[in-house]
Amino acid sequence: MSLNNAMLEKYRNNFLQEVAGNVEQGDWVKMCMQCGVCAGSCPLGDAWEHSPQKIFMMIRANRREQVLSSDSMWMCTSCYHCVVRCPRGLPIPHIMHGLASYAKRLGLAPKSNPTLWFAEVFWNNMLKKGRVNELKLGLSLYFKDGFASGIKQAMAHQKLGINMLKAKRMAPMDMFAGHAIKDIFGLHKMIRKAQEIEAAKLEANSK
Amino acid sequence: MTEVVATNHTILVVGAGISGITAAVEAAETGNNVVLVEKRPYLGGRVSQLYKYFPKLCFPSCGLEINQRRLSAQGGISILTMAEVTAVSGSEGNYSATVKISPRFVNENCTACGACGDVVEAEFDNEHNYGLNKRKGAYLPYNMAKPQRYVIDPRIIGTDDAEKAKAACKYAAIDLDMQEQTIEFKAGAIIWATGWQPYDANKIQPYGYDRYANVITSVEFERMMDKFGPTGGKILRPSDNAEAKDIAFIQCAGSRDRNHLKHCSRICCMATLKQSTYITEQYGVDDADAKGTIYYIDIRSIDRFEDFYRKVQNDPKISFIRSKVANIVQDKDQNPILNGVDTEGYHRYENRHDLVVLAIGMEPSVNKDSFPLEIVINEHGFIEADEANGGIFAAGCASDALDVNRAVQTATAAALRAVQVVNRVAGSEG
Amino acid sequence: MAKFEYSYYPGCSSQTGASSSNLMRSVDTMCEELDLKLNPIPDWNCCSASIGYGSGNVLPRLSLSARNIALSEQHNPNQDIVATCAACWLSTRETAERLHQDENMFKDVNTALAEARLTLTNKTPIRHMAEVLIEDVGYESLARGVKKPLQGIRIAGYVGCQTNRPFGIAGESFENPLYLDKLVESLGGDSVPTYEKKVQCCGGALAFSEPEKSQAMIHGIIEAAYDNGADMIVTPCPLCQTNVEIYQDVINAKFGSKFEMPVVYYSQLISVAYGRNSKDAALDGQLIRAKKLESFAG
Amino acid sequence: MPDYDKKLGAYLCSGCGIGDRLNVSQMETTAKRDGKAAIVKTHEFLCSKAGVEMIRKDIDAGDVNHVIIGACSHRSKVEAFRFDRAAISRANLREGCIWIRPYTDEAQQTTQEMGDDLIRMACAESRYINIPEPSGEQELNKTLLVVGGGMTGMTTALESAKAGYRVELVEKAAALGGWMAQLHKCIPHRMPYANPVATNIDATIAAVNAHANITLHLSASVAKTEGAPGRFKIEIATEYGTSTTVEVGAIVQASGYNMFDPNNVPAMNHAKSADIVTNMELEALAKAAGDGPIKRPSDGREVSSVIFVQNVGQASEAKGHLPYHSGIGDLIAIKQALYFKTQNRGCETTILFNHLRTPGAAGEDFYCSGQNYEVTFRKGIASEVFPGSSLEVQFRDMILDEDTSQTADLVVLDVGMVPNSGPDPYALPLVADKEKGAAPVFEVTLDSILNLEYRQGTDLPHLKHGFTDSHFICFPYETRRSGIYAAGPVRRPMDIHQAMEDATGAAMKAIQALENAGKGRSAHPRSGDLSYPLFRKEGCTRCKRCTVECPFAAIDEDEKGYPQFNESRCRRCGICMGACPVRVISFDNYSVDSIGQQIKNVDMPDEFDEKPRILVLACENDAYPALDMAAQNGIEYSPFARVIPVRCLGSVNTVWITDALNSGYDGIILMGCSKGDDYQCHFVKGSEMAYQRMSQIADTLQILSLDAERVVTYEVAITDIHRAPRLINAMAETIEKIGMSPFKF
Repeated sequence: MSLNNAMLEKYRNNFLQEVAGNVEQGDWVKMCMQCGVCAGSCPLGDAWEHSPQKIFMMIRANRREQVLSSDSMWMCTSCYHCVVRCPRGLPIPHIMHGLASYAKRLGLAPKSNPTLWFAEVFWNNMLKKGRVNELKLGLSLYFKDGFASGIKQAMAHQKLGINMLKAKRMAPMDMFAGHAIKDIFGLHKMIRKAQEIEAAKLEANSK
Repeated sequence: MTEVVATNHTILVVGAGISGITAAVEAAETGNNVVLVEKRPYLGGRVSQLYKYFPKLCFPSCGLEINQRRLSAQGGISILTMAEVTAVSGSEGNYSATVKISPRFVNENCTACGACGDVVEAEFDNEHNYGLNKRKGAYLPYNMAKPQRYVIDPRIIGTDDAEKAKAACKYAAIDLDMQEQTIEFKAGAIIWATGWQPYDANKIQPYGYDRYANVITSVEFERMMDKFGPTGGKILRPSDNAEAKDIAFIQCAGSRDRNHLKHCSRICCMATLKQSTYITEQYGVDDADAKGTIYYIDIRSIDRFEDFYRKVQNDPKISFIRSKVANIVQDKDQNPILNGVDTEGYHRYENRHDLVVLAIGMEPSVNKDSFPLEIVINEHGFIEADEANGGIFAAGCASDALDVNRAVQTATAAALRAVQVVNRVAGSEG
Repeated sequence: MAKFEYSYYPGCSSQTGASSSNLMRSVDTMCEELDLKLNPIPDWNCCSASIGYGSGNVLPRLSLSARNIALSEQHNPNQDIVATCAACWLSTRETAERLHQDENMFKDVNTALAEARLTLTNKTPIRHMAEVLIEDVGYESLARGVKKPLQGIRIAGYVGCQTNRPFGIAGESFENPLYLDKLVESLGGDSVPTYEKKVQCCGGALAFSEPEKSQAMIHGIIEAAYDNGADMIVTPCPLCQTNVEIYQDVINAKFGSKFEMPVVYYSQLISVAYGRNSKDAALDGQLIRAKKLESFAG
Repeated sequence: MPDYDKKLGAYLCSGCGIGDRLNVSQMETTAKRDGKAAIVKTHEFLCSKAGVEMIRKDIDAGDVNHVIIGACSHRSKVEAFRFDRAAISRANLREGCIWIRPYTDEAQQTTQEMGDDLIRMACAESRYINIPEPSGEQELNKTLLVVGGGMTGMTTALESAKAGYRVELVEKAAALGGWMAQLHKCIPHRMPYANPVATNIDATIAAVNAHANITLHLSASVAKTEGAPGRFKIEIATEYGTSTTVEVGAIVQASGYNMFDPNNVPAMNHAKSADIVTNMELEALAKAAGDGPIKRPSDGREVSSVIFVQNVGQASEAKGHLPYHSGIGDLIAIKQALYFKTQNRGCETTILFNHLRTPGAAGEDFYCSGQNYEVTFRKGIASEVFPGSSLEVQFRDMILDEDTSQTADLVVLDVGMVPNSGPDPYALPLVADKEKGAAPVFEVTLDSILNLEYRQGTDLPHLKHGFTDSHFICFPYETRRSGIYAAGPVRRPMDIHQAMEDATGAAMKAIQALENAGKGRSAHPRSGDLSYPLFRKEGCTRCKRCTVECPFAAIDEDEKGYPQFNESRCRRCGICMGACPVRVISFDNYSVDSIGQQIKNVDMPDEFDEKPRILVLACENDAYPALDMAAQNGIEYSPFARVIPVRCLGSVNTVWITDALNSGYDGIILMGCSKGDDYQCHFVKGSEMAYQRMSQIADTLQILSLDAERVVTYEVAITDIHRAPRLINAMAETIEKIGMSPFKF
């Protein structure tokens, strides 16, 4: 049975408890008093569909599908305006991130969300050598919608690229080498272990 | 040299705001001996700085006049102003209090004729008006000040101003050599009625009280309405003294907020509803530009106050937005612009107003860390009723965030608790 | 023996050839001048910044930062970790604090670290370079060392997000921090304390995935700097610096503006004010030349 | 009426500029010649120790027993000029004269005339008042009657007993405890405000039973209440027909409240399902469950989901609903939600609130505690509850902005408190011919609680919505029935904690009332006044105006219909005196003459002098202080005004007006407090009465063929510091327009 179904079964119609039990910092959701200060503080407020405060209300109202499939959480840019203003001290960005990655794990996250996609590219890029390879990161982003549009993108940003190269803030050699950490083996083992532990926890929770 | 006649039948009342005064008169009118200690040079506390009371929209000075008369009519009350209790020792039925009295530099001879005020030049922030204007270095705190005696600001002592004031007084009322003095006396029971202070608005950074001239606090707004206040009873923008007509009220400014006061201050909802009526009072019903917007989380209009809430809801000039304002910025003309979201259906707003009034939170004036005696004070800073407090009883906002009515209630109750103690003492002495 | 010594976490973007290599270069110069010794954490790894959540989830993400702290504890014992990148500082400090609050998480992290033959005691303070300047060096002594006061340069302090929230620098306001202005003044420059966009988000993490939204915010940030008559913007954050500087052409094209607003690091200002040349101050790393600053650097 | 020969001593102060501005020796002569003062002395600083000593010597020597102080306002230097064993009159030469006049040569003469008149008036007053003495009617009775054995009543009893007073406690039911005894637990009122706490009701009941000072009357009610503070006679009748009579000094009414009937809101379908319960009904379920799971009434199944519908029929103008809000329903809902949560964390509890009313430190913490237990708070307005095995609540979610519904095993309705007060004596206007308490306008029990044998009905007057009257800001315990105080939810909706606080306060007031009744001292606001209404029966026409118009129902009628004054019920406002058409009512220190003679003793210039005289009768509580403060701020008004402070505008007898007009005053201004719903009159009805009476003055004016503008009445607040002088000046202008009064001789 899929993790999603397992969770559905376990928590029946109590999404609040599901969030509290499985989402990063999700236990805080219950403490929201719907003042809306987070919604008003978010720099991307008019870009997204549901404000954090509204998402918290939806969670309590058991709008599971609606919440997890929303792209709103993916809009969080981690500016932390909401955190420092929240009268109840909710760690809102972490809850947003938590909801996003939980949705991704359950396979409910919006498929074509650019941030979700970028997050993946970034993570893989970073993990490969233990440090980010900005050049590859940038290029892979250009080519995200296929080769043709990639070239277009690249041309559009050509001037920018050249400027960066001139300013020694971009290194062509990174295409082949790039910075790397020595104990990449250990790093990968560590990450794998961490992922195992987390997966096991989630699995256990779903029982 | 101030002297106080007190025994362990005496009831000491600390703080002479509405709660302290009430506790004092109720105890005294029942035949008890009372010492009333007030930090300010005059009685009345916060209510003396209010323009109107909700929900009757009547004037605090009206009740204060009666209460001050009741105080004078009683032989049994000794009043100490500019005085602070610095130490308390002993136990229920047998306390000994140490009181520090700061020099007023003006003695009982003062007839409040005002001659000294006329000649003094130095000016200082007017505390009674929360510093919105200046007062002289020799001054009568306000019209109804009791005792009706001038005060010499210690900052002019040693200057020509002080000498001028002394010279101007025909009644040898000014004594520039007056010293701070400390007296000690007995008391059987103590009523702690030190009241509250407005939460420091500078700490509410998103609202920019420290940066934007046209963001003021609710207590300052009260002073503006007073014909003898800093603006002569006009609602003016501090930035340009222009009439403020489009006024925003921000609720829970410093209350219900872990970053500030965790507790709900209870009075702010009603206080704001009351203040919203000032707009019509000032500009009349026909002035289309005059309007108020109330930004709130919950309107806590308890019991009969609901009638008043309804009255304001029916006022076409007043609108309500369910929202904790996220932050304030100001435009080039120093108009505050409020950003936030109306949570009823999620509507973003970016509203410009002439003036913003912060419904400022109520912080207990109980010195949690250096209370003169071991006593139960909760995490919010309020004194809790507890056996362990012995013969010390809280009244008014030292016990909870309260409106005037409930403050008077607790003060009257505290008076009886104190009377119980001194009666027990009397009884045991046979 | 240097005046102060720290365990240094430079972060990916500060490496040679990376988008904020100019930050690292100017920081090195600055530290030379201020006699601060930075001992890089050997074999440090990426913190995964504020986008790591998307694929990294909680434990792997925290492990990344935990590894850096553990390495620091092992190789630079008893030294505060100092970061120059807002995101690096934030993730590392957040990790430290989360692991203080959550014992199970702390255990799990150590289990993961064991795979890399590391253990974390988590006793190390995680600090930002700006804190070092304000708390350890101090404005006064900073001012004392100035050889070329930046007279006549009007510099808007753009603090951005993550250097400022949720932890803040030296207990200053989240809404209206003034430390960059004090810094500018200690260097003899003209500050713009009323610069109202100083804490506006630049879209940081979304610069790549949601460029329009991010660029709209950047537009406002630069416009406000012009409105306040600023000659240049100073920032402590590499992501802010890059975002606000490099897209100005794109933004001009989109908004029809004529922006050419230099965006520099505090470390560059200090290097110049302390008499170092453009190269040492990494001014050659600007896409938009900070001419006024160069004129001081000679 | 004490008989002694009056020895008037007039003491003038030349300080504060009085000496510079006024010819004091001339005023001395005035005091001697016109004022008939035996002793006249001037001091350059009368309020100084020396000055006061000078006066006290004469009093102690027996040379003076009536003192006239010609100095500052009645409100200034009160402590300095307080002499026992002497009648005090004051001529307000400072605030009332020199401070409101310009210091110019032109103004000198009129200012002097003002000063001389003030001396004449003060002396006249002094000649016509007496030193008040207690009537000897009073008794000290240190027993209280407490009506109601709920938490409020028991607290009143215990706190009074603790202070050393005896209590007769009357409870309608067979046992003590009231609603409190039906509660499972209480809202916490001590830190931490996290969980419901035990009621400890048994301990309280035990304490009441155990206390030697408390006498219990269970299954009993008050059949009759006669008398007055200090000497109430109470007939207590039991269900079993027995009855006892007790004598008490004061009364506290703690008759509590009833629950609102949810069937007044049909959409809630309370009657249609056993599983739709009121918050009070849930207490019974919780009590029955002990600390085990709460069961559904319908099928005894454990409740696994519950919805609390808040504000049922509250704060609503719809017919049969409560226009006010009980204020504590949300705290109760949180408490009750925790009944479920603490017992079964998985139980789904939803509270549909509108404005979450959880004020104060306790309230907000308790709200957080509820959230912490995962109680779901939804800002939602319920429109209907559908009965069924699974109940459905239809509501509008205000945050998600949608109409939606939710199902639950149990629905709890937040119904409000309805005060259990007696019939309002003033539900219908009182008329002179006798009529008992009429049907109240608000649906409360019609049974009388106190059965007062008072002329003005059987019970405490209401203020609004059936709650007993109270000046509910500065003086919450004011009830318009001296020595009888309301406490607890009968006064206003409140929770247990506040009710206990209120009970203790009411006990204080009751104790104070009986102590002062024992000494013949008046209660607030004229605290300590020893005077009382004196009445000349021969002259009385039995018109009953006094018995009807007394705001405090202090006056009854004997079988012949003559007024019966009850000194200790009286507040000394003088409204009866103002009401009396034949002027047979007076006080030792305040009478038709003591004011009338002041009016007459003003020196009246003849018509061609172009010096009008304006009589200002100003309420001593508000208007007079306003004029004082105007003076303090150098605001001037007409030198032709002669201001006399009155205890209350309601004490103004129309004869003063007609006399004044006859003796040639050109204009008369009456200044009282604001009236109506938000009245500010300290005697509640005084200013309203004055307005009524003055409306009739118009006829008198016609008879005398005088213009109506010559007599005006204003509502003046204590803050009308600029306005009050303007009103006086306006009258001066009016007179200039319409000319001087023809009635000058």
